[in-house]
Amino acid sequence: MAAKSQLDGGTAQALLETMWTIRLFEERVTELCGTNEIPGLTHVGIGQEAVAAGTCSVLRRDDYVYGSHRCHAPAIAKGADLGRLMAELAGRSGGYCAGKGGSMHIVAAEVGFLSGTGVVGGTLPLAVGSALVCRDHGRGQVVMVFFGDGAAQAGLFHESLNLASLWELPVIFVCENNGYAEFTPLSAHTKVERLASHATTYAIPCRTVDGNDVGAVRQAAAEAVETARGGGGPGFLECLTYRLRGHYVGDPAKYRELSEVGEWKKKDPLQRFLEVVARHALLTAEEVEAVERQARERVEAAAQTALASPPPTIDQTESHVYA
Amino acid sequence: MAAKSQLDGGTAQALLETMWTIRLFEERVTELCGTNEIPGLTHVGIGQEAVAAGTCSVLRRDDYVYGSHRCHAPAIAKGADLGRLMAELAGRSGGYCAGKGGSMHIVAAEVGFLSGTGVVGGTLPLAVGSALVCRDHGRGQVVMVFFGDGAAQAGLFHESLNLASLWELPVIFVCENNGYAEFTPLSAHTKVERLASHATTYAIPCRTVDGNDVGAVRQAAAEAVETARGGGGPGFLECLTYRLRGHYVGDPAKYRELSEVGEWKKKDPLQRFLEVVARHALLTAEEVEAVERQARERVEAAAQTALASPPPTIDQTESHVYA
Amino acid sequence: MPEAAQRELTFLAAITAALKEEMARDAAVMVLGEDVAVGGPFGATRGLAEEFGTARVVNTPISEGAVMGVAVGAAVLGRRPVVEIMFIDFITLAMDQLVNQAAKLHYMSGGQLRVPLVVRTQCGATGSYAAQHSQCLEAWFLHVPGVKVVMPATPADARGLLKAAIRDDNPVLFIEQRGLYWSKGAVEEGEAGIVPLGRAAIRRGGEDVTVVALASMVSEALSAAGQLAEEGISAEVIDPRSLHPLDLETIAESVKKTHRLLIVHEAVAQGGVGAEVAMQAQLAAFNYLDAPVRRLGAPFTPVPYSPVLERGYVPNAAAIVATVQQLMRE
Amino acid sequence: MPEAAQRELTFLAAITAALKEEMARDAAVMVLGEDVAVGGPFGATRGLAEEFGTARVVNTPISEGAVMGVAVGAAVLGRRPVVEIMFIDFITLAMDQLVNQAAKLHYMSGGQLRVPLVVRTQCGATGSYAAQHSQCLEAWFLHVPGVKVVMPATPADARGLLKAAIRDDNPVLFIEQRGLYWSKGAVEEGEAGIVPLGRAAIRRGGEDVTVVALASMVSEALSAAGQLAEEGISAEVIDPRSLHPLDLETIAESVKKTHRLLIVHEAVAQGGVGAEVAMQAQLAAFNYLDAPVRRLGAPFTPVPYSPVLERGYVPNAAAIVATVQQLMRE
Ligand SMILES: Cc1ncc(C[n+]2csc(CCOP(=O)(O)OP(=O)(O)O)c2C)c(N)n1
Ligand SMILES: Cc1ncc(C[n+]2csc(CCOP(=O)(O)OP(=O)(O)O)c2C)c(N)n1
Ligand SMILES: [Mg+2]
Ligand SMILES: [Mg+2]
Repeated sequence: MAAKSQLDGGTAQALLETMWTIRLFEERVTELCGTNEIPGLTHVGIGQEAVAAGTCSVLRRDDYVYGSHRCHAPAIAKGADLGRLMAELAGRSGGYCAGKGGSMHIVAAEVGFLSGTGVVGGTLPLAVGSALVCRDHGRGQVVMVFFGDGAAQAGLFHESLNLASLWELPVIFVCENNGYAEFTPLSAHTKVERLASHATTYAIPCRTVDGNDVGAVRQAAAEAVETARGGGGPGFLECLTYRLRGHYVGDPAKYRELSEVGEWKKKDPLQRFLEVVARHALLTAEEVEAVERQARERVEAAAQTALASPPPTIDQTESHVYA
Repeated sequence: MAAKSQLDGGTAQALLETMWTIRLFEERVTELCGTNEIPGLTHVGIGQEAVAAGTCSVLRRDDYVYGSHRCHAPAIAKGADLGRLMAELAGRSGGYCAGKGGSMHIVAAEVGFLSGTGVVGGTLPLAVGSALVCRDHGRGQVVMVFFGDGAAQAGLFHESLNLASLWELPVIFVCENNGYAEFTPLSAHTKVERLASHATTYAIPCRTVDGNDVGAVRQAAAEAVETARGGGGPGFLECLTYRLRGHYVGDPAKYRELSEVGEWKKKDPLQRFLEVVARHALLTAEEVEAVERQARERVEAAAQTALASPPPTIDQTESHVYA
Repeated sequence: MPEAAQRELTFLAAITAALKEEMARDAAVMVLGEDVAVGGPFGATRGLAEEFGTARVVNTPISEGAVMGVAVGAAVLGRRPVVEIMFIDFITLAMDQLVNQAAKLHYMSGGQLRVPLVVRTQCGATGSYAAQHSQCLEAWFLHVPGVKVVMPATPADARGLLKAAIRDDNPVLFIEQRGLYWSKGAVEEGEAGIVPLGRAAIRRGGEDVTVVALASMVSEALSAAGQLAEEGISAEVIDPRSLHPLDLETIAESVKKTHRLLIVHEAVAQGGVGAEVAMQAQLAAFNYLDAPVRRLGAPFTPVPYSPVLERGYVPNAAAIVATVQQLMRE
Repeated sequence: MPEAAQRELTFLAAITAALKEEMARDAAVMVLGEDVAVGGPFGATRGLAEEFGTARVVNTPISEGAVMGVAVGAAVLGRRPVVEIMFIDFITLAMDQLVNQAAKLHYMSGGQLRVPLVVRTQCGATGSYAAQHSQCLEAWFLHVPGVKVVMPATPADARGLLKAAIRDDNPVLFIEQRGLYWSKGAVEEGEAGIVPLGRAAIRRGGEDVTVVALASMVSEALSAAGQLAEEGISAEVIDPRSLHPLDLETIAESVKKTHRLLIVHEAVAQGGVGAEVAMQAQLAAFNYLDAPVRRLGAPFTPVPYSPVLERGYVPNAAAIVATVQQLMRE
């Protein structure tokens, strides 16, 4: 855990808020999947909240973020409206994408969340391209892109790292290394144990951090973002984490030992951060409770907003094909 | 230069033969391009002969080789028939591919040259797949694949390295690093100066060698091949070399300083090897002369064979689409 | 000849059966793909690794491009790889290796190399998988000389065509429509059940109009034909099963009898297989046609996520009925 | 209005001119591709880096997939990238980013994002570039909602359509046929020369048969029309110029007049644009057709290397004449 000095009460509160919001949001999503209010292929990242919360906490509103297929967390951490997000997952007209995108294709342009992707690795080059524009804007904007350990075996990943390095672009690659791609462990996908070593090959400054330690994530992200903002080029963060649930909502995840899941439950990033907050008295018990309660209320309100939003009408099918 | 002890007279003669054959073959090809007897997009590797000659000299007949778009040299070094090769370049019916393939698509299956490619990086995964079969055959066969420095920025390159490493396959990646991809230097394509460092990331044993020193190339290849044959997995060889001619036959190559070309002319691998042969008295002057003369004769005979071969007939167009 | 044994199988189980049988029959057959050794996301390869080992049932990283190439490199040395591309949407990452290498190596080598390769993949808009997990892209591959394209509609054909595809000496793209996976049907066992590529099946005989339907559209067409029969319109339903080679003869014969043709597929109409079948059919039977050839496909849009939109997006029996009614008036 | 100035330009020079003009007009326009800053292999981008700097004329490594994605990521933030894919054969490496990202982002985002992107590439079998440097793949992209497809046949259209494509707010695939690069023609200057996407050009009026020809086939069709005129057959030659959107109206009007239609392209016939145009045209003008719609394309094979085979492979005026003669007898 980062030293207490790194975190003041305000920051702790913000991080806790984000983490609670993501956690409760995704638990609510899981419920709504169960009742078929949310259709489709939905990937939640319960257990991985510290990554999005920590990294995005150092971003400005005019920075940009791209996600993977597991993209609710970074969208929320970047400030997406929960109601419009939930409505999108429920395929409603009030969703960010008017019900046309869905869980893997969240776009919340108003807050700079530029998109998730259904294709593993698919947003990596987009992030590089957006970073090229940010560099030219000269306003210190940066782009952050999230992807899993499984994406690091895709050609697009390597091409994207090379381009970012070559052109010295303000893009931060955030690898959410949760040790699995679908049903198989990382060791079945590559002999490369530290995915950050790919960045080293391209001379991209990189750090591997405990991805369940929100303070550590935040600190590492802060360094990378500072470098990128200052024109120092790309950064790479490998966050070691774990998804406590299945690959998609509904996946019984029998391919993992219960003991393994149990070990990681003990490292639940939210619980760990709550302990840190208590240990260092960053917030009072009342404050902590209020954060959770408010998050719960906001998530519930979002669910209500979503379910109150009408589904799109058939005549919407053919709009937005061409601009 | 590898110590004299590494090379006996027989080996020296074989290496010299291969290098002279490649050099004279490609000079003849260049002439035939000039007179339009050879059409199309033809890439010669004059100045790079030591790479194919050195590496392939340690292969067995039942090993396999894949080339890049610049693939005459490895085909010759693997033992392809010069007449059928030249006939293919001239688009004749007697060519290896019956005139359907051309310079970038040489296949000489009888000697295990499995194909070049028009797509940069295109044969890398094929080599991995063939190595998978070799591994399962259990006869110690290996696969060697040639590619340029420009291919090392292609996604397929990285995916292929990862697969070879993961599955511990008997494939040797031979990077002909001639410092240019078409008209731009390597530095415009990547910040990675030593392409062999990509192999390091995947824990693939690698060596960067003077690619104009046929003895050094041979020795490094011998080590990699021995490891692969013994079940020790893939190898990677980065051969630093230079093409003394343009990117394709007809390219005036104005993008390079004359001084640079001049420097490399001094390092001409054939001349350097001739000096080594003389210095260490590996062959007599007569023997050396005979090698050149015979190579010249064989190339000339090949050209005659090629030009005597009739073009394919139109009714051949639709054969060999499906097996 | 003894009567062939039959089993009731789901489409998915029929796929698994075909893979098992061919792997048992021929040691050259192998399976590669993401998570195939643990059955894949839909269970199509379940049990194979246990039976044939992980040297023949190979899990791969998420590297569709190189994995396709690996299969090609194995095929030219005599293997018969069956590569799984989890969703056809991801074949976009392997187009170079499939189109430039697999499809062309036999030709470019003047016949020296063969590429006996099957690419299994699934497609279709169902379950709100959204725009990048729902496409139907079979039409692209009709335009790629060197590749064969197969799209079964029944469990029996799933097994029979997959076995034929595996034994074929060419790259065969074998497209499974996800919506069919849990449909059931009688499947003949043994060699008798093999379905040669290039032969259409007449699913229902009829006199007034020919409906050529692909994959999941076959059952929609059959239910449309049932409704149309009540109106006195007799529709013949043809399932081409393989798109290349295409059994034009069966289609043309039918059109010569019915004088009207509708082609139905889930893929967007524009640039789809319907256009190609229409082209060939009107050429073969122009003088018999009493009306223009019609086609029915998805609208020209990416696949929408929302269930409401998705349902409206995929052609169905009602749309087929309406189109046939229109066609009959022409 | 003053008469627009005209210059005689090669097709290539017209491309360069369009790029220069649009880059000068709009600072958002940028060019990316392999060796573009040194002009590229055919010189299409020559002089741009000198004029606009290497921040706007960006050399890229050999990473077609990621470079396509980079362009998309720049486009969504307001740039107007023109990406060069050196040979359309290599677009196979960028299909995911083009088809799954560029084409769908506007839709998937419910209109939040726009992707004003031009993909310039060249195609065609000429000069024995062989099977992986010669394909014509335009048909694939007609099947991709969200993408527009343009294929100019003249220097004037090369300039006029490229300018329109760059100003379009959608991904436009701009396909140049290599064989046309050194052909010359009059090119109007200024804004007047802009050619809106979706409007066909009637290259020669005629009464007896409509020939729709793409790109380099336009001049073949014109020379065929000349020969046919001597036999008393009057052929109308239509150049659709843009394939999506397609100017069906102009084609259908012509067919209603001539009652016969032939579509000619260099791409292999099966699964090609000809099928789609035929489908749409027979639907629009069925009652006017006196003969089946015919198409002429390359045979269903990879592109052969040998000049003899390559020459025989590409459709030409003689083949057009023969097909029209056949069509007139039907
Ligand atoms: C190109 C591509 N191949 C395969 C898939 C199917 N798929 C979806 S998620 C996934 C695993 C991704 O693993 P990782 O990148 O580690 O992300 P995680 O799911 O662990 O967050 C796979 C294989 C896909 N969506 N895209
Ligand atoms: C995928 C792909 N992109 C672009 C090209 C065009 N091209 C042909 S050779 C070449 C440069 C290759 O450089 P390198 O790999 O270093 O090989 P070299 O030519 O130096 O031998 C390029 C860009 C191609 N053939 N394939
Ligand atoms: Mg993972
Ligand atoms: Mg090079």
